[in-house]
Amino acid sequence: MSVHDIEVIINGKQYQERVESRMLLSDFLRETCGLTGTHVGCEHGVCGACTIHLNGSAVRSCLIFAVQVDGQEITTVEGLTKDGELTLLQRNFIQCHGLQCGFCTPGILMSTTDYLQKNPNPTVQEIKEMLSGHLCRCTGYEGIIKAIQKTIDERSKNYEAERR
Amino acid sequence: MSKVVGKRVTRVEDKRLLTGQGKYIDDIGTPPNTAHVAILRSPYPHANIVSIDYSEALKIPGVKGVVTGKDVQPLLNPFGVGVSAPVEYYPIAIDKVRYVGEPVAVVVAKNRYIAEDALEKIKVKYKTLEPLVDIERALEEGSPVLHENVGSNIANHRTFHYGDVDKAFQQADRIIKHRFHFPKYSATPVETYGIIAQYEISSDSYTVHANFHGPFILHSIMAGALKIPSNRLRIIIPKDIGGSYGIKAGIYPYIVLCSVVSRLVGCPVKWIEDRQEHLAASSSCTDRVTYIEAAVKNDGKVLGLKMKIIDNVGAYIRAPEPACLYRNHANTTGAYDIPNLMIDAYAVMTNKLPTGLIRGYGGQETYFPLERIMQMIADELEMDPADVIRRNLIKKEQFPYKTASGGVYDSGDYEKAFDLLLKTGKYEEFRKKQMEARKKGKLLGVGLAVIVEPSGSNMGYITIALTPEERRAGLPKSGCTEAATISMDPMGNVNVRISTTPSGQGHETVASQIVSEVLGIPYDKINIVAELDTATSAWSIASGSYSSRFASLGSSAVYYAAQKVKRKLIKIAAHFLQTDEGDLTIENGQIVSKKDPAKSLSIKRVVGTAHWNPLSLPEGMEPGIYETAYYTAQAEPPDDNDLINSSITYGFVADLVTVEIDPETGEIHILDYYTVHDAGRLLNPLIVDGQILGGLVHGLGGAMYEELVYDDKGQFLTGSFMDYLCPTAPEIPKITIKHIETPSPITPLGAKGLGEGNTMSAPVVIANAVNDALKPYGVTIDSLPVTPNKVWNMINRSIKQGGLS
Amino acid sequence: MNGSGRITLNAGIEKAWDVLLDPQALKNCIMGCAKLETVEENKYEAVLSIGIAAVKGKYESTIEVADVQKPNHYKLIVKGEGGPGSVEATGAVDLVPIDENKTELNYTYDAEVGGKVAMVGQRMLNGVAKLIIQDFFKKFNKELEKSEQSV
Amino acid sequence: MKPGKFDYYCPKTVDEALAILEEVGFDGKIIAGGQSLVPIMNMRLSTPECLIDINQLKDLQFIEFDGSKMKIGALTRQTEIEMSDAVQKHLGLLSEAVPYIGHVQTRNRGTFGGSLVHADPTAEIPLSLMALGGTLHIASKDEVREVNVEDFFVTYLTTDIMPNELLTEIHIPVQEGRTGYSFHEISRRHGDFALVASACQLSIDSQDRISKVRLVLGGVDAVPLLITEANELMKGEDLSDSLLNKIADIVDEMVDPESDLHATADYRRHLAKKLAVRTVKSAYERARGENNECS
Repeated sequence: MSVHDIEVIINGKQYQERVESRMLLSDFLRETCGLTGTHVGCEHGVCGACTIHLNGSAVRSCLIFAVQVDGQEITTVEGLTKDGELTLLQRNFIQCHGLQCGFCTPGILMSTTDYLQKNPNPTVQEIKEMLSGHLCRCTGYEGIIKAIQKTIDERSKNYEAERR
Repeated sequence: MSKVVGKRVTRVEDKRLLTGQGKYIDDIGTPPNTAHVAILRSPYPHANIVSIDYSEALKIPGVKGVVTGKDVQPLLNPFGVGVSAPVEYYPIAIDKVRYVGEPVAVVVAKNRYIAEDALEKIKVKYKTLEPLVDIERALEEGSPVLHENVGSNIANHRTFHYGDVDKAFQQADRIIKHRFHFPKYSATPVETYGIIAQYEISSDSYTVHANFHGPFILHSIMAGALKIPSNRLRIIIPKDIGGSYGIKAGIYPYIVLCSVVSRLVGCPVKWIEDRQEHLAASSSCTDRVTYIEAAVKNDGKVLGLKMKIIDNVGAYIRAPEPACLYRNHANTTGAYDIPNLMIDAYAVMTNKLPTGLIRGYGGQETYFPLERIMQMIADELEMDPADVIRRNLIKKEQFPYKTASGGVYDSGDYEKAFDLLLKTGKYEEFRKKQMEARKKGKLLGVGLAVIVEPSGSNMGYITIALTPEERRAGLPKSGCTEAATISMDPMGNVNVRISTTPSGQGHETVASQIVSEVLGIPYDKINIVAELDTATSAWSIASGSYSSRFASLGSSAVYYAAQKVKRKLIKIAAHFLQTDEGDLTIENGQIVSKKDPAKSLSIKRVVGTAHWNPLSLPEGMEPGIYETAYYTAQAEPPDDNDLINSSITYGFVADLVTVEIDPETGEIHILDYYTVHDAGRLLNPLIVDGQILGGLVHGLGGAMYEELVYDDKGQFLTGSFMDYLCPTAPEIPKITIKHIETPSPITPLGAKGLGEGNTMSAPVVIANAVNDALKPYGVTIDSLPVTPNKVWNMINRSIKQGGLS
Repeated sequence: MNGSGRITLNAGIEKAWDVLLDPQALKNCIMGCAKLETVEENKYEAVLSIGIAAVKGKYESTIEVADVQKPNHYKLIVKGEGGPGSVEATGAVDLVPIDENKTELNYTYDAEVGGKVAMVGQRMLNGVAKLIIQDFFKKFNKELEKSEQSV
Repeated sequence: MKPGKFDYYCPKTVDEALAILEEVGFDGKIIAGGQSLVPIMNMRLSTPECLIDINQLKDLQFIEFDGSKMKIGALTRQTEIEMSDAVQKHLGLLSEAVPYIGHVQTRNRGTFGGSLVHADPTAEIPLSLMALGGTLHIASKDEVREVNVEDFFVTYLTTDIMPNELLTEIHIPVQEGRTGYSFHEISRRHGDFALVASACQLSIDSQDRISKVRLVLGGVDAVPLLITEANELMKGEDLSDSLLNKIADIVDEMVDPESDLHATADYRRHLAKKLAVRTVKSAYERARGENNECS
């Protein structure tokens, strides 16, 4: 029982693969599926670089075994954009200089995207608490927080505009 | 030059990084048959290796080989090092281990999982030896000696006398002195080290991909260790590096190790360092003990300084160490006009991880005692610390200012920046608030620190580790060379090849800005090639992204390369338009005559000619458009009096931090962090502030959270991110950044490097603020990080001794 | 890490001494001691399977009894190496008679844990060390009772 | 950092899980959220031979209120507890404590039962449950037994659960009337293990006298420590400074903290006293309806 066949939908595409039970999901995504946008920074669940969506929830892919996601749905950073069009959050990361080396960025995008879906109007303190699950050694976090705030503002403006 | 450079331009790098298409070392693929490396590491700080039995490991299916120190020793020389102590450093332990985490054996296997299975099967017998952990004990007679052939634990010792120190101390009203200890901490980029190494037997050569942010400077040391001609070691750096902050310079022993392992096992090998390895066995800053003595007049004027500095470089002195000891040599006296200086400098070895570059390199170690003693002077003289600082600041008229130890501060207006800081930080107002709060038993504190931020290191500074006599025997070193190459294809599109191996600093963007502006062409016609290849890139010894050199040096090389291209384009156009070169200017992709705007040629046409019709070019002109520019600023080797201008440009940073301390728990709340910068002309303010914030938060980590901790027996205790604490978003206080710009007269764009200044200043300014808050308890902070536990200890001790309660 | 403690043994000093130095009792008292073989007098090789929750490790160990001053004092030197790391511990035991059937046992220990478990587990190590040592003496008192019963 | 080999089982029902547990015995290890287990597996500090994944046991993922007690399935994700209106309404202490656990990304995966079984002596859920009181339902192939939370934690990372058993659900009584609660912790950074944590739930009578109280401290012993003597002492009393001082003295007497590199034993002892007082005080104030916002 140490090798398993799994089927998993990643970014809307189905993958059927044979995996060793101990293979980490992060390695599966990168090595087996070639989705190298998911980064590995600590392999003990602290740095957050490997964060992905599992069934619509942001989780660490280094703390899940690939075999555990059989029959489930995953989104990685490669699945955020549709037809090469950046999301509002991604565009605001550019505008607010929310990234430098970019290594931690995919994980932060995944966490934030999920978080804002469930909490559309967080306070700055709540944003910071959500970000506490990510290490960034380049930006001092300020650009990231600004990018998230700008996204929230613009979304609520769009929403207001739509209501009018 | 005012169209793009200096604007808040967004970055060309971002789109690929935001969509998961960055090309980091672990993303670039491997040659066929590549195997994976895992490294067995010493659990002991100091022990002889009695035997290594890996027979069981070889039996595991998928294992391709196991390599030990004894296997690699015949193929390697010990690494060269810039001190006279004969330390033998190999990338793997040969017969003795000297720190927890030192490589002992290397497994090569089909994948990393199997390689780690095999590690568990290797049996190593050790005979443990008494460990040496304490810095000062390393200097004592009778302490354990790490390297028998060196005979002591001192890797380097030099004494410097500048000015007339004795006289200064005679003239002083008071002498104020203290001992300070700066901790060992790390940089922990989120991406760890990564290497793909391949040996080719037919040419006896190595090709290595690695995320090393400046391979030229240590290339000769690696080739020397591998015993091969240097052009048989080709190092290729991927376009994207997931952060370094200096620490990835420590990768080079692993490059040599993986190279030789590839040779011994007979296949390409890949090693991605894991986080535990990174914390235990990559590199770190030095921990340092400083005894500082200040000769002070009663009005706060400092006449002279004496310092005994002991840098702990870990188990082996490893190039470029003892550079940490000397990186800030020219700016030892910081932002102050202190002409008399004595330095007694030691680099010692103990059973800890070897050290190297990290953000701020030596600056935080230098300024922690200096800026703490300035506050202690104020306390002792019952003066306001701001007045003591002002009394000693270098005046505007004194620039370019020559420091006691040979530095030439290129430009600045320190008083203006300092005044702006006090005003922005509402210093006077806070002092009043503090008085009121104290009456209510609340502990508020304000800290100040002013520092000079050196950037662009002079290659000669490292040789200050040697005596003038020793230096005379070798090749003098100077300068700070950087190179860039710009080519244009027949369609008039541009490729710019930079050698600065960026790791997030936006070099592609800034290089695009400069080229766009000089050549008058839009961004979309410019492609920046950030990959570096020691076999094909312009060889410039000092290239890389360290010592904040891009703004002062890398950008200058790009600028001059662009100017070369521009001159050639104009020369060709002048030939065809039959006008003077001086008459031509570039506008919107056209080369136009100023006298007669009707006379013009498109750049595309000019470039097309250079490629397709070389015979029509002006006589003697080479075909094609391909220009390389080398740039160095004036940076002389040290002279016989040990005077050295160790950097090219010197920026200025002034910090003001306010804190509140919970007297019950010792918890520290930073209320506000104000920082004023003068980094000369700013090339891209958006990137500038991002660099400052990152450096500041790293400094905040050093002040309050980050430390590589060893117990008193040399056991390493912070091997995970659960115990090595990097600041996260909730720990970041409100930060206010202000700039003034006094352009550097040295660099063509007037820019100075930045991004490391607050890494240097944050530890001490926070310590000053906390100490100020605790002033009623009469305590002195002389070590870092300041934690709630330490604060509580100090308060508690003071209360027990009958101090304030 | 180090610590000390004191317990009262329900036996006279001579009896307590004999049981303390009996290899079988030693085996029974050391947590997870699966095998204990005498190499020479007062020197043993042992295999210890020590696990706290999911962190389980097999340690190949040597156990040495040193500085023997019958019936008052001895030292126990344990050196072990296993997957999660290495241990070097020295315990000093001093016995003081209270009365015929009671003895006071004072112990101090100094343990150095190395390798992986020290690098990442420092938060719990002190507590776990204390736990293992307390467990030793708790079991030892039981051993004493057992041997009382068997007499 | 890659885990060692193991066999993987993914039962679809509780019965199937229990049968596997029975079979593999000591070689097996249950994985729920895995947020504590997988790090130590990656470091190879833990190398179980079999991993039994209970994430498909959807029957164990629920939050229910039956009029007198809350029932929480062991597999309920920590985020679900955090977001639950029922928990917020009936077990405010738990709502308040859960956000202190790790980070939102680990809470999205980490489970209620997993945290209890992991039994870290500083962890928020064990501490809160100890303050709330309750019973744990533990199933094996042959029976389901109920264990009071007071009897559940044995020592560091060790509980009353045997290798063939599975924690299935937890029942927590809901306090009626004038009840207040409070949770405090001090950690190095947001989301870190607490240096010391303190939880308290208490009820007061119409004269503002304490009728029921459970004060618990974490990080000061091998298990979450119920400060029984203080709890006894408080009963029937008004909260006064002298009572708070006595509580601090009892805490001083009862705790037995250890030193590590983030805090010395002395400092932990000091924090325990301060936090105990703060927690009791704010719980009491809340019960009196004085300050509903404080924590």
